[in-house]
Amino acid sequence: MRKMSFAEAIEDALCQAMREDSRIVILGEDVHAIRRNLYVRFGEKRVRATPISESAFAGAGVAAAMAGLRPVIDLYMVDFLGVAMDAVLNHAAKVASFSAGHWSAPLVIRAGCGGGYGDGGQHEQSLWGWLAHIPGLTVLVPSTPADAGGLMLAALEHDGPVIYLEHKLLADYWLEFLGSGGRKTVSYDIPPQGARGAVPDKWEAVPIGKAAIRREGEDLTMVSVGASVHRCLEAAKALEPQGVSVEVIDLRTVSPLDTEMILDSLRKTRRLLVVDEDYQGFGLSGELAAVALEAGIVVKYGRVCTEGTIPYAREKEDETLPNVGRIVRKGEEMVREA
Amino acid sequence: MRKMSFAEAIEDALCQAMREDSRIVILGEDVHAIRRNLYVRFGEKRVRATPISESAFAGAGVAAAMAGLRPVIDLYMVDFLGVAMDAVLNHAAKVASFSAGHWSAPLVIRAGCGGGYGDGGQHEQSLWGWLAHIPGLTVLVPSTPADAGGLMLAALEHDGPVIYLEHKLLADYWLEFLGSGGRKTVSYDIPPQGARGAVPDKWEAVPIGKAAIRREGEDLTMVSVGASVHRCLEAAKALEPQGVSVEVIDLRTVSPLDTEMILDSLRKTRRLLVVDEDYQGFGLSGELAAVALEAGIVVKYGRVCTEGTIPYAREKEDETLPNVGRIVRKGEEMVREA
Amino acid sequence: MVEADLWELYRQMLRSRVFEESVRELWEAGKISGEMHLGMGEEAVVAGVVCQLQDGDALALDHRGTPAMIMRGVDPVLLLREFLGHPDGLCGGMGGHMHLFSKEHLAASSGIVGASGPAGVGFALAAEHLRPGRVAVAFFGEGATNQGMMLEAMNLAAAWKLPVIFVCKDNEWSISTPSADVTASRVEARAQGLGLDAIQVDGNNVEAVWSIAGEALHRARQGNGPSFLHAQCARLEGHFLGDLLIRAGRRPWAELPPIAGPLIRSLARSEGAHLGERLKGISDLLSVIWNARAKDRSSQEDPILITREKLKGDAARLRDLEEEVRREMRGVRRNA
Amino acid sequence: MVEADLWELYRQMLRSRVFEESVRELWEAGKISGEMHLGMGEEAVVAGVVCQLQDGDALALDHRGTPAMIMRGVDPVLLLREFLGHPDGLCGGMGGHMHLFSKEHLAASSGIVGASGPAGVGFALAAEHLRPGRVAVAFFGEGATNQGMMLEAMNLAAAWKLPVIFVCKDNEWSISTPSADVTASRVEARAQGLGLDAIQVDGNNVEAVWSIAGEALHRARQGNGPSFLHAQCARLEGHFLGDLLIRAGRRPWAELPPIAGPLIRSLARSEGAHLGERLKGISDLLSVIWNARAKDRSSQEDPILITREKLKGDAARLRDLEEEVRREMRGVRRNA
Ligand SMILES: Cc1ncc(C[n+]2csc(CCOP(=O)(O)OP(=O)(O)O)c2C)c(N)n1
Ligand SMILES: Cc1ncc(C[n+]2csc(CCOP(=O)(O)OP(=O)(O)O)c2C)c(N)n1
Ligand SMILES: [Mg+2]
Ligand SMILES: [Mg+2]
Repeated sequence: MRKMSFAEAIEDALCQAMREDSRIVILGEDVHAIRRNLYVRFGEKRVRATPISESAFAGAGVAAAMAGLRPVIDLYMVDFLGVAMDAVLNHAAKVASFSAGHWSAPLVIRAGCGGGYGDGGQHEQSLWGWLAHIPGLTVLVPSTPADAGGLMLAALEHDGPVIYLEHKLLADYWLEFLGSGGRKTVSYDIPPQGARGAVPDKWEAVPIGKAAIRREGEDLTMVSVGASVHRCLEAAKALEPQGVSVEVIDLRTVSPLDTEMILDSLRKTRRLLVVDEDYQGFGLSGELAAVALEAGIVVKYGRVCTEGTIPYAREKEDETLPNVGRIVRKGEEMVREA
Repeated sequence: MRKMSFAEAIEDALCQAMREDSRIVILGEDVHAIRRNLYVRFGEKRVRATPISESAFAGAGVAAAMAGLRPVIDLYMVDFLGVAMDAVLNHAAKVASFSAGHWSAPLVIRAGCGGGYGDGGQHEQSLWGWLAHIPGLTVLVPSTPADAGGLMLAALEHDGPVIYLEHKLLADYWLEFLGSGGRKTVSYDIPPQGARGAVPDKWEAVPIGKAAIRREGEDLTMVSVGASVHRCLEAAKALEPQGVSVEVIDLRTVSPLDTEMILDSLRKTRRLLVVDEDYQGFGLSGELAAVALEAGIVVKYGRVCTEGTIPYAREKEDETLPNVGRIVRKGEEMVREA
Repeated sequence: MVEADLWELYRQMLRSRVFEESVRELWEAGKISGEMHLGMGEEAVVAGVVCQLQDGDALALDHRGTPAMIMRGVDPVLLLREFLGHPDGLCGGMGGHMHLFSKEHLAASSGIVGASGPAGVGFALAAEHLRPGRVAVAFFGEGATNQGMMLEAMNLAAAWKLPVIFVCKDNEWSISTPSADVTASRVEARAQGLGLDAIQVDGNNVEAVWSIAGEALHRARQGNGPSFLHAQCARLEGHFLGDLLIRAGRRPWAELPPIAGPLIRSLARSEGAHLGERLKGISDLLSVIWNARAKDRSSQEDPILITREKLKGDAARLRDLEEEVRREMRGVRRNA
Repeated sequence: MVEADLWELYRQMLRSRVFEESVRELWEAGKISGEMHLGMGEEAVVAGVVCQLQDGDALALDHRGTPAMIMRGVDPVLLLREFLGHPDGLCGGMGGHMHLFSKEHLAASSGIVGASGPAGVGFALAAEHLRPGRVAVAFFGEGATNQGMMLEAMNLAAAWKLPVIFVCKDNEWSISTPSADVTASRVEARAQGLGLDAIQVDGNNVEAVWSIAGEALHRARQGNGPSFLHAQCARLEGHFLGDLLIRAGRRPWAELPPIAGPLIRSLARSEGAHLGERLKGISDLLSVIWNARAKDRSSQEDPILITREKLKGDAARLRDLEEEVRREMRGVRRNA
């Protein structure tokens, strides 16, 4: 067991995979700088800086994957997928269906996501639930260094398109790049368990579609993903003195959902609190409600999500993103009313 | 009261509005041909044919709206929004928030949606639930001529971005354009109540955010939108002889949802069957589950949606889109198990 | 460079044409659903490029992908079954004519205008890494040169010096819009403006296409980067089968009356543009119909007829070849 | 055409510069969150265009929108409050420096590269309909000319002959990438290739910008269509404040060591590219740092210093003007 930062874990797993599989190439803006260690190690053909032409290089990634490469499309922020959405919606996600399974597009789209550092609403979205709506996509969102590396490996091995989102509060280089810029005068509410932790000596794939129970409990199931998992754990601790026993499930994979683990937990606690940094409506929080109802499990339900465009001003932003206070209040409310 | 086709109703309402408000302009590919009557009547400056540059003219529509016009962006199919998604996700939807409400982008994005005529998975998507995930957008999907005209008027009067989707099985000119092409040798399962019907003599806006009860019932609430509303009504009839009394709610507005009407119905029937031609996961069907659970209403829940990429072959397609058979079977199942 | 074998090129062009004639019949009989974009009129452009591809070369196609698929060697029976929606079609009936995929031939199409640009770049990138000396070809229309991802793709290919040939089949139309009306510059100028070598070629002259494409392919195979071919050609069957514009031109007495009523009302009603502008609107519409009619099934601009003319000297061989092709395609029709 | 008033232009440029110096200080003090892209180095380009705008003209801005907002007459207090995240900032603290909106000035910015292209076209379209004689200006960097929507927007503006001026502020960089490395053609060539009149101008010469922009604005106001200005300028403060590239150049002894460890391991470990390629990788990185350093706070390429030089003849007036600007901005700082 080694200890690593979230960012190091991704790079280390990617590096291991690139050593073993020469088909893996990284394409994206500024990758010679942002992925400089891989750039030096594997050369400019395998780590290739692009123009600011997301629709061209994401679209090219789809075809390159079909033709035998394993491209990692490095996209800065997931917000910028707006300009390249056609490649995802109408191409990557549909190749396997259109070809009746004869052909596939095994590419990884890797992007930063999430807020908490005051960069405004076009740079801090999460969008994992939005992307999960599109059939044919796998959507991964790690919350620990071990999962960050293991899921990156799984993404690279998967025979289809994968969206891999790394939360900027967990990946220190993003926060440094977009938030601190060398300043010692700013600080962030970084979940320490997410930003640094134990990782295996040799990376193995963390299975896609498998959630993880981060804390066991009896009264209330919190289901979350990404940085918010750590907010849930904090909230769970805060609820403990009040005698509320909280189970925290980290989805890790948003699509496909690990419905089995979720339902097992709900059968026990009969209370579902979804904590989702993505937008509230028509997304992950709704889907989890449907999963419970479809299984015929009667639950009390609540959600703490991002309800609107993310504000720039730090305090407003903190109130908009799911925070520990909001989670605790909602949890109390759900237990009280029971 | 006049009688009109769904397509005539939209054109008629648009024409009425364009006469009254010279700020309304239509931009889109081939609009001189597709909107030829408006083109002749209002001239080439107000009905303006574009190059195949969706991201430019949708983005231009946002700014033009901010600067005082009321643009209708005519987009062929909603599928093609993939190439222009940035204008929707990061601009249209966010102007009002970013400017703290000082500024808005009152544009209408109008597009064909839906399947049932064998055009394949890049031309038949619905995507209303997907778009509704984005805070700041209003999403309208009429199912009758009266609503088609009335909601178009509402869209044009609304002080913010509106996505207006017209189902191709209801709008005869789309079906003729993309499906029949003058052939007498093909036929479609067109809901007659949706394709033609009574409309007011002078158009008035149908309020945004108000659903409509299309049929009253006691045992089961079907919630749907677009062409599927008519499938629900047929299914409801088929269930009648079995003694199942079905209420059918036509959402008309996908976002914001008319939660009040939905909840009132659910309190009565205690059964919610969502019939949604958009993709099943992480969308409208999930959101409706959350709406019920959040209100603390215990319901039996089921959904009949589009689960994957829409196949080209007609029979496969019919099985994939919500059809009367699937709705009836699901309805029976939900009542039986009760 | 290999000389063009005009007989073989004509054979391939004719195979595509006869196949698409079947498709047209089956579509009209209601056996094929949805839109149907034929490549009739583009056969010389497609043959001149595709017939010199090698194993491991890749094809990125647009909504008119049938001719390229046929000429590349995809089994026409599988194609026709696909169009008919059979479970044992090329794509199991999942794709249809706008979404044709043959992994074996590294050939993929898309119904999204402009998508073949990035796809061509991606295929070329894979060739560079995995199959040096192999190339990718992207086919698209002149209308697609207004699509951002296509423009981006041209720059990307040029910046990375990738082995990809952009082939613009310029039929002057984007559905019902004369592309020149919405395009502010010539096609070559924009390709050059994005860093590509751009060459114009008569798309009805299959030997000319062959020779220009041959040079471009050679350059690409040698690692000397991408090229852009601009080939003029005609749209012989309208935008798609059943195109109202074309129907109106072909049978005005039957097709125009239902359209005319609302148009005349639009002309006459109070409130709206000035009469002059409205009359211009009507005249715009008529000229669109008129101009589309000009190339509709034009024999002067039919690459099959033009190529056939050159082979007429050997009438017996020509007859045999044509009979063989027709026999093949009758077989295809029977087996589909 | 109105003559350039160099004193007034300098005043506006200096207002922007002094304002952004405050911003830099406040950002460094941790009072401003997130990224901060300053326009230092672009002031002459911005002033030469913006200072001749009229009521009803519109502005589409990119992530470096501050100078244009200041020079257009937006209250600097509101701007600074916005950056500080105050509820009574220009956008109530909702936008921040990348999302500045002033309806009154028809000025809007975006953090999405290339978005100012379509926005400029839309503003121009509204002007054509609602405010004849009024124009729109779109500002963006040379990196944005690789973004599809920007390229589409150029064609659209030209095809529709809209009153919009595209102003490309070419600082040669897209964050850490020398734009020339990923751009296959010159900026003018692509604008011309899309049908625009493209003119090159020295972006440090505010009078030259003024005069060229004046002509372009005049043409647009007369209904003679769009233009494209390509203005060279320097990025004086890196891509954004705290840019690692710039920090590494400024204080290599402090910034390089933490980077060097992993890089050296990447060089040394078995498995990977050949050593030659790896060494080239290192040298690429060093040259990026080196080249970025060249213009960092360069006094040769500072438009403020260059313009000031021309006014030195009247030292008293210059001192008064500078004192006035500094006084204004001290007031702004106090009131924000
Ligand atoms: C992104 C997108 N926008 C619009 C369409 C609708 N559409 C299909 S074909 C076509 C015209 C294409 O013109 P061109 O590229 O010249 O090809 P041609 O049909 O003339 O062969 C359009 C606009 C589409 N399929 N995709
Ligand atoms: C669509 C999109 N892609 C990527 C980015 C990240 N990004 C922000 S600024 C920038 C560089 C822009 O370069 P240029 O247009 O030359 O402007 P400059 O920063 O040099 O002034 C990039 C890539 C973005 N904001 N939007
Ligand atoms: Mg064309
Ligand atoms: Mg730049």
